[in-house]
Amino acid sequence: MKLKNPWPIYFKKDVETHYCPGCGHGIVHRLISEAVEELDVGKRTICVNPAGCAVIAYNYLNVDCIESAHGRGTAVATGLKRARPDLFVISYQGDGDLAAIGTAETIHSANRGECFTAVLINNAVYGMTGGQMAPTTLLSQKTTTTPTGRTSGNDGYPLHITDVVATFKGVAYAERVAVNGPAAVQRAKKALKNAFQAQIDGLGYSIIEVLSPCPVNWKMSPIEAWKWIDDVLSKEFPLGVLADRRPKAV
Amino acid sequence: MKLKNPWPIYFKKDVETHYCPGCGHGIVHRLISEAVEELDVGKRTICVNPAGCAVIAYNYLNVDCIESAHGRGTAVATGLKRARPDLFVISYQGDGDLAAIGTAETIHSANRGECFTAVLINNAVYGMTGGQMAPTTLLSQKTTTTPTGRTSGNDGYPLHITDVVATFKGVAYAERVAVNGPAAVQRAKKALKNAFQAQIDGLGYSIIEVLSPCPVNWKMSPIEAWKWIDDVLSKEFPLGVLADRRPKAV
Amino acid sequence: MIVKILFAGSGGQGVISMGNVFAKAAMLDDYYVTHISSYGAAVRGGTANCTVCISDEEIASPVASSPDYIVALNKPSAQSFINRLDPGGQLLYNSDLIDSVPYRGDIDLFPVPANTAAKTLKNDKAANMILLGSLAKLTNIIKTESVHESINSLFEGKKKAAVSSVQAFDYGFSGFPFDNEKK
Amino acid sequence: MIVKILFAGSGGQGVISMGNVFAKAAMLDDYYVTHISSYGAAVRGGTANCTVCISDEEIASPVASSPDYIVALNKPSAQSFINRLDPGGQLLYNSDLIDSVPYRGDIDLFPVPANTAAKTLKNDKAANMILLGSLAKLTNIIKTESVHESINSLFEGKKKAAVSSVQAFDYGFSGFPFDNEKK
Amino acid sequence: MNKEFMSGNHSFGEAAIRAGCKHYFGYPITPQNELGEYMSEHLPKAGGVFLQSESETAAINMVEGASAVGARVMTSSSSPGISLKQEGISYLAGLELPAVIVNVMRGGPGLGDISAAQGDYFQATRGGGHGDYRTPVYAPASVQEIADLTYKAFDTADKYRTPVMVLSDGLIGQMKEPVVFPKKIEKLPEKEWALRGMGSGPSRLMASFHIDPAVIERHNWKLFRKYQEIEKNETMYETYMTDDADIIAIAYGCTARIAKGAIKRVRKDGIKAGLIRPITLWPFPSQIIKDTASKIKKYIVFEMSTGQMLDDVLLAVEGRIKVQFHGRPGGAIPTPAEFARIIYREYQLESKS
Amino acid sequence: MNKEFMSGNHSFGEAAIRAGCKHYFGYPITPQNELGEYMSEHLPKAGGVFLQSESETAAINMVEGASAVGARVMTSSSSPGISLKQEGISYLAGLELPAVIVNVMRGGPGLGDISAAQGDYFQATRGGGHGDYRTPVYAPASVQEIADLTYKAFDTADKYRTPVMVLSDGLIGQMKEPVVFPKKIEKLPEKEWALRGMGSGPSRLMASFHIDPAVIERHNWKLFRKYQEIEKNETMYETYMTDDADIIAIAYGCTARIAKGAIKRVRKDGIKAGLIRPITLWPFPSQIIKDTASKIKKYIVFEMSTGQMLDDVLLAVEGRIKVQFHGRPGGAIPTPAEFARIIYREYQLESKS
Amino acid sequence: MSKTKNKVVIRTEYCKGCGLCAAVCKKGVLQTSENLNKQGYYYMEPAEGAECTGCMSCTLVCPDLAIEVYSE
Amino acid sequence: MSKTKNKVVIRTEYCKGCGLCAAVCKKGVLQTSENLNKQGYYYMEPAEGAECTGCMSCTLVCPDLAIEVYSE
Ligand SMILES: Cc1ncc(C[n+]2csc(CCOP(=O)(O)OP(=O)(O)O)c2C)c(N)n1
Ligand SMILES: Cc1ncc(C[n+]2csc(CCOP(=O)(O)OP(=O)(O)O)c2C)c(N)n1
Ligand code: SF4
Ligand code: SF4
Ligand code: SF4
Ligand code: SF4
Ligand code: SF4
Ligand code: SF4
Ligand SMILES: [Mg+2]
Ligand SMILES: [Mg+2]
Repeated sequence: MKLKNPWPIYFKKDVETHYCPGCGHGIVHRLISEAVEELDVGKRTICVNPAGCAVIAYNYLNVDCIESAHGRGTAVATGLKRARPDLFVISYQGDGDLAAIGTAETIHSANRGECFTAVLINNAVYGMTGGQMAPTTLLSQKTTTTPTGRTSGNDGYPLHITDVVATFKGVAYAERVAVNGPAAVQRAKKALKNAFQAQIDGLGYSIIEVLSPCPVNWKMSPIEAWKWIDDVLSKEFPLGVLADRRPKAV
Repeated sequence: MKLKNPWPIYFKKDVETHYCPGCGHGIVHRLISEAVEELDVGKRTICVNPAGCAVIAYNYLNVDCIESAHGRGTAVATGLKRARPDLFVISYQGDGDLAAIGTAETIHSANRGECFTAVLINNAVYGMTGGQMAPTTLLSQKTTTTPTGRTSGNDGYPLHITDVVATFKGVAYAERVAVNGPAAVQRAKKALKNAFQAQIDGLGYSIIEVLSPCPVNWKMSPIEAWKWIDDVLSKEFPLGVLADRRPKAV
Repeated sequence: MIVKILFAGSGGQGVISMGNVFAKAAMLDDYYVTHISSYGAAVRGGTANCTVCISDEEIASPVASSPDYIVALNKPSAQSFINRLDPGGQLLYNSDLIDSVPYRGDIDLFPVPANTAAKTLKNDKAANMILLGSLAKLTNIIKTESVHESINSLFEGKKKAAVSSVQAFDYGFSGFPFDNEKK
Repeated sequence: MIVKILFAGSGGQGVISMGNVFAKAAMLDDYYVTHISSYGAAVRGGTANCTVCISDEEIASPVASSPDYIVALNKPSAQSFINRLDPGGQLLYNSDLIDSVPYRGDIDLFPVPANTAAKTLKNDKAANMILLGSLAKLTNIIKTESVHESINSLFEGKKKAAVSSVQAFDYGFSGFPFDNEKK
Repeated sequence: MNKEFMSGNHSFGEAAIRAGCKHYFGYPITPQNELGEYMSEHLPKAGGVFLQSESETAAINMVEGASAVGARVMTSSSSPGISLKQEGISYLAGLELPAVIVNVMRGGPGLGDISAAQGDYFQATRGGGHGDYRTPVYAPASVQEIADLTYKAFDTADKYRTPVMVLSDGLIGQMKEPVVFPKKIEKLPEKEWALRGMGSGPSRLMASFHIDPAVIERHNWKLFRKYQEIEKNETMYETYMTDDADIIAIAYGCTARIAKGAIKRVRKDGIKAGLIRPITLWPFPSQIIKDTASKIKKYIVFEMSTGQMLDDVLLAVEGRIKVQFHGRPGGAIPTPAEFARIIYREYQLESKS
Repeated sequence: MNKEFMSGNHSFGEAAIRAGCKHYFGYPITPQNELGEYMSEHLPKAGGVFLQSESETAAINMVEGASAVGARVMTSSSSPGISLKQEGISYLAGLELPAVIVNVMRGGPGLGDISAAQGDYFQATRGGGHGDYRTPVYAPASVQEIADLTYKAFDTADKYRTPVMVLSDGLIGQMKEPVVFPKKIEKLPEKEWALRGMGSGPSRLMASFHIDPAVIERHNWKLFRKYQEIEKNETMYETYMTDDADIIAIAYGCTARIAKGAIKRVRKDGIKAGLIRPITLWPFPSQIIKDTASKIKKYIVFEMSTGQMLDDVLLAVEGRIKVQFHGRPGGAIPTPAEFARIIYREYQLESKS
Repeated sequence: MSKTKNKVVIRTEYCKGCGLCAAVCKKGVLQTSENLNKQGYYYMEPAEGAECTGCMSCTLVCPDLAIEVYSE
Repeated sequence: MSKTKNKVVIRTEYCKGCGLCAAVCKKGVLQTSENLNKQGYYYMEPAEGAECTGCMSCTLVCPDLAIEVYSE
């Protein structure tokens, strides 16, 4: 019999991930490794790893990796790409990382149209540090720092960072996807490939925001987490293409 | 004979400003002092002074003032207002201050709807430090760090920070004005008063962006600088109300 | 006197609570006591452990590289921690989830059929308190009343949970040592 | 030997260029030389000044709290800097813009009608170079050819400007000391 | 007197609230997350404000704002986050604004690890930001001391109008111990110097900037004199069995408790070892070191670093006697047995020589 | 050999370009703006990249990226901006990434002033960020030395895979002097360790993080040994008239040139004064101080601060002889006459005693 | 379709028992085992008798690359 | 209107000679003086004979609060 899903060559073999059961990070890692393989850029890929649950993504992704200080992934990616424009650069970041402490770097690298791809894992919490409020935490959502639920009065509103950068001319491609089901995963992969292709074509900044389950901090089962993405999270953060400045095919 | 323009009580007397001839900062200072007087909040005003040409605004504004680290005016203002919600707080900032190094603080204080007013002096350069590129510098504009003119490829596009924050629910009022002529100045004052009133009414964050001449760094006469605002700068940054979430009068 | 106990299991098994209850009871008995649990990336993937040190003088370090007692709630933890046990140390484990433990000749093994016991008590979540009762009996340093008080303060406001936890604790205490055929 | 010269005027008067040209000429004459100009908030509001130190040995500090020479291009600078001049120092000033200077008995005054001279040369912008010529004559330490070379390198590529600047410099040099009725 | 069983991180929070702290601005980072979490639950109940800032940088500048209007205010972080606060701390020092900054140190440099470490000693004690300033630094060695020193830190901050740091580490932050809290302060005296809007008076100003360096120089010397005053009044340390000691260990924070355990062990073998435990790291208790130097054979400095406090010890010792260093940097946690071994070894070396 | 007349700030730029630096990331701040401006004009012409970053924080992290792929890269700032870079510098040290960081110091703390100062010595020499690390620090005293040491800084950075700081100040940065530049490097050797995409090899990794503290501890000791190596090989200093000196001034950067001027003055009156000028601040030239200590009566430490390098001098002197300090903090610029007065005074005190 | 023979294999040591694969499998092929793996999870296993169609849904959603699907 | 008597006064030491007031004055009331003030600027002065209408345009745009307008 033939193996229908051969091991992605840019995913390390025989490592157990440290992620919690049902966590979205693992799925996105796999999609990235598949996409760089299919687009044949894996050998010249550098992935910037964030401070966040994905801090040791390098243990799983079988491409060159570099660690970034919390929030500075896009700055590191900028440095990489400016020094070696021939490389393929991914900045993998959490929502806290990219949209809180890294806000300035995100906004300005997008506005400059730096030619790399940001992958934003929006799990509506700070996973790594134990489930604190993230910029993307929903109103009323309970986290360890919003014990009675996020309120707009004290904590502000869920921040739509991808929508913000999507308005910038430097952004070639921006899409929001989810990974809570087979179809969603397929769409997510398509989106990643669109963004990666935009980078390969030198069109500028691209960003894929992924609504990603964090069952542990949401205090749900993995299945409930999927459902919550459909029923609640994606209502605040609707899926879809937010910017597409790729030249139209003729 | 009677003096038709009595000295604004919240402007210090008998001090020569350090600003260059024709600089917009002086006009905006005066408008602020007039507005706090007219709205009767001067005695409980704290103005956060930026690092920028207005670093010593406290030498001119006759209200309590505090210095902020470069770009952190809105963070300082947040601290002030959270500790003393009864005070009237203004964060006076340049475009470099508010939209480059202070981007994260700007975005998040606006998104939280912190109840103070940001006054953004957009002079399309870093005045204080000698005319380097600002986030608002126009494409092709020559500055001391874009000696051949800003290019989107290397430096990105003029950043419309006020438009960005205007999309946030926490923002009660946002308007872009100019101070290049008597009518513009009157409109600017009106805008400041709208924003201030929104703060007084506890409605949230308000921001007034002022297109402000910097003749020295634009290498123009003050009159030419006025004209450049009309002909060029305001084409990139159109004047007008960008957000108005004040409850409608009935 | 200093006694060092490591509690280990998987995330949802109430490992940290066991440590907390026991440590607080030691405090009520006026011992010096420390409690420290694993945190951060180490707890991704669902393992959890904590260390409690109880002493009649100041405790130098809350960390125990070689504890005197290990309480293991599932097999992976028994396997990964058993080698850290001090020679002459005692391993207390949930024999319903741990069919066998790696061989070490220099330690004592105390199987507790905690899940079975919990079923008997009609309280699925009580396995940890049953084990704690057994531990209290085995260590014999903390008054049972103190543990009761500690359990009650942990479940402050949740009376029913408190009562059934105390019951489970007592069951584990009085039943110890359990007869265990698997041993 | 060390000579310290302060050049002061308003923003557009070419004060910093004067200092640069003179300092670079000193370099060509193989002197040790430093040049430092005011910067930052101090230059808002349109004043400008710079200090040049020329010496035959290493220069300890480019700052001159009490310069030996002051070249003042407008009245406010003459007024604000005259008191810093070393006793026995020399004040060279644009007498077309400075009708009088505050009294100090211990210094020498050298008025130069630089604007009038510039008009004579039909070169409105030449006042600073005229003053520089006079300074070169007065100080008598730098070769005129070195100043010429320095001017040429300042205006590299702008031949016309270079030629007229050299001309202005020579005019100021040879005309010095100027007869000045206002004195 | 109510004994509670609490973690160091929670105790920071509870002690701060009891000291009258009503405002906390901070950003999560392991191993001190529980402090912010505690504040998020308890500060609003105490009529205060908990705000999770967008970054450590924002937090320290929010602290500036709240302190400027007279509030008792706290921020906390761990090593990388404290690095990000350095500019802001320098501003607080320059503006003479009181605030309490907690650093629950972890292994570095870089992202390092989340275990306990003591690699930020230099940064904490030498005014880690730019310019000439110092911040008093308290180094608790137990959960009880976290409570006591946090409480005290607020007083010191207000008394001298200065930011104060409490320098702890992941071990003490994460550890639970019995703790008795000081009484809650109900009303604090008003701060005359605070901004409050000019009201009926003249307008006030808080700025560290000045165009004229002479003004800044005067300000620096003023700060310097203040720091001398703090050195005179606020130095704290503990000694343990130093009276008859031949060899003295010097250690702070969790390293000191481990060293104390080691000393108990070696004392059982008749080895005359003692301990000096600096409780304030700045001001550093140099005098007690100078005083004991003549009576003993050797100091051993224990740190969870490659040697930072060591400099302060050497500065105090001035070459009079030998100083041995034993360090475990980067998050490695030493054991009493390990320290005891070192003491044995050094003791034997001394006996031989 | 082409002598040019250039400012210190421009010389930083030109020297860097000649040293093969192709990438500059930085944010404006007085008194070092001219450095970035120079780069914006000249780097693109040299086939490089000038990028004005959105902040100092962003800049230092861009440096990380460019350095990681093997580029020679520079960033620069002044005191407050350098504070903001501390986290990033700690990462560079942890990741062992070479980079040259220029600090043109100004008066602090806080916003301070834009005059020259030396208040960032501690921050520069003690690894101002979190964790155990050091960065070599070069302290130029002239525009010529800015050129030479910047050039050298790139070599040192690459040789030891470490960030290197050039610590200057507003006076030397703004000052113009004649300067002769080193030859332009046309081709640099490849960096084996750099990331470049895995290509046909295995994937590579650059990270300072590890879950296991034992790994970080090993890494810390590895760094420590590297720093010992640097201390052994890279210490630089200048002595001036120390051979027959009774009294020696110790000063660096612009303070050293002022001190040299003062020594020339007092020598005319027969006062046997000399100068030790540390050129590397870390590693600090302790040995020459130890060597001279026995031959002279006193050291005088001159700094434009309230006393920071002073600690390193005291650590070297170990109490053997007296050390007098004279400081001018916060941007005040001392004069040779002032320093000469101090030398006279101290000399007389010594003669009397 | 039903003629194609497919087989699903769980890499049990890598499985975290999240159950997502089972949730998406329309054929009910996957079920939770009674045993823990070394990581401490009740891993998945193919239910006896249930027929895998090789639709690959499970592999798409498995966060831990713990599923291999074979076909002839 | 023309009956109202208005007067414009320049606080000359504060004026920076930017010329904006003159640019907005429809009546050509303001002109540059031949003298420098202490700050070093050619300050503004009311031209002789020109009649100020008291429209206040100049005061609105003066960045240095250097203009006073009086009316009866
Ligand atoms: C400067 C700094 N501040 C804070 C942290 C602690 N920290 C690590 S990851 C993280 C947030 C993680 O949240 P997110 O970015 O949403 O990623 P997730 O873990 O949810 O995937 C924080 C606050 C740090 N490492 N460095
Ligand atoms: C941390 C830090 N970085 C840089 C500076 C230097 N600096 C002071 S003001 C300024 C920019 C001024 O530009 P802008 O904010 O636009 O104000 P403007 O002067 O144009 O009014 C800069 C870069 C500083 N003081 N602190
Ligand atoms: S905490 Fe959340 S995001 Fe982090 S590994 Fe667990 S499930 Fe995934
Ligand atoms: S530089 Fe520009 S903004 Fe600054 S004072 Fe001068 S004109 Fe105004
Ligand atoms: S491939 Fe399809 S049918 Fe087979 S186990 Fe997976 S989901 Fe079920
Ligand atoms: S989806 Fe993967 S990890 Fe989850 S239960 Fe199925 S096989 Fe196991
Ligand atoms: S008030 Fe009107 S008319 Fe009078 S000077 Fe001013 S602008 Fe001219
Ligand atoms: S607008 Fe004001 S500063 Fe400008 S010229 Fe007129 S009076 Fe003078
Ligand atoms: Mg997240
Ligand atoms: Mg600006």
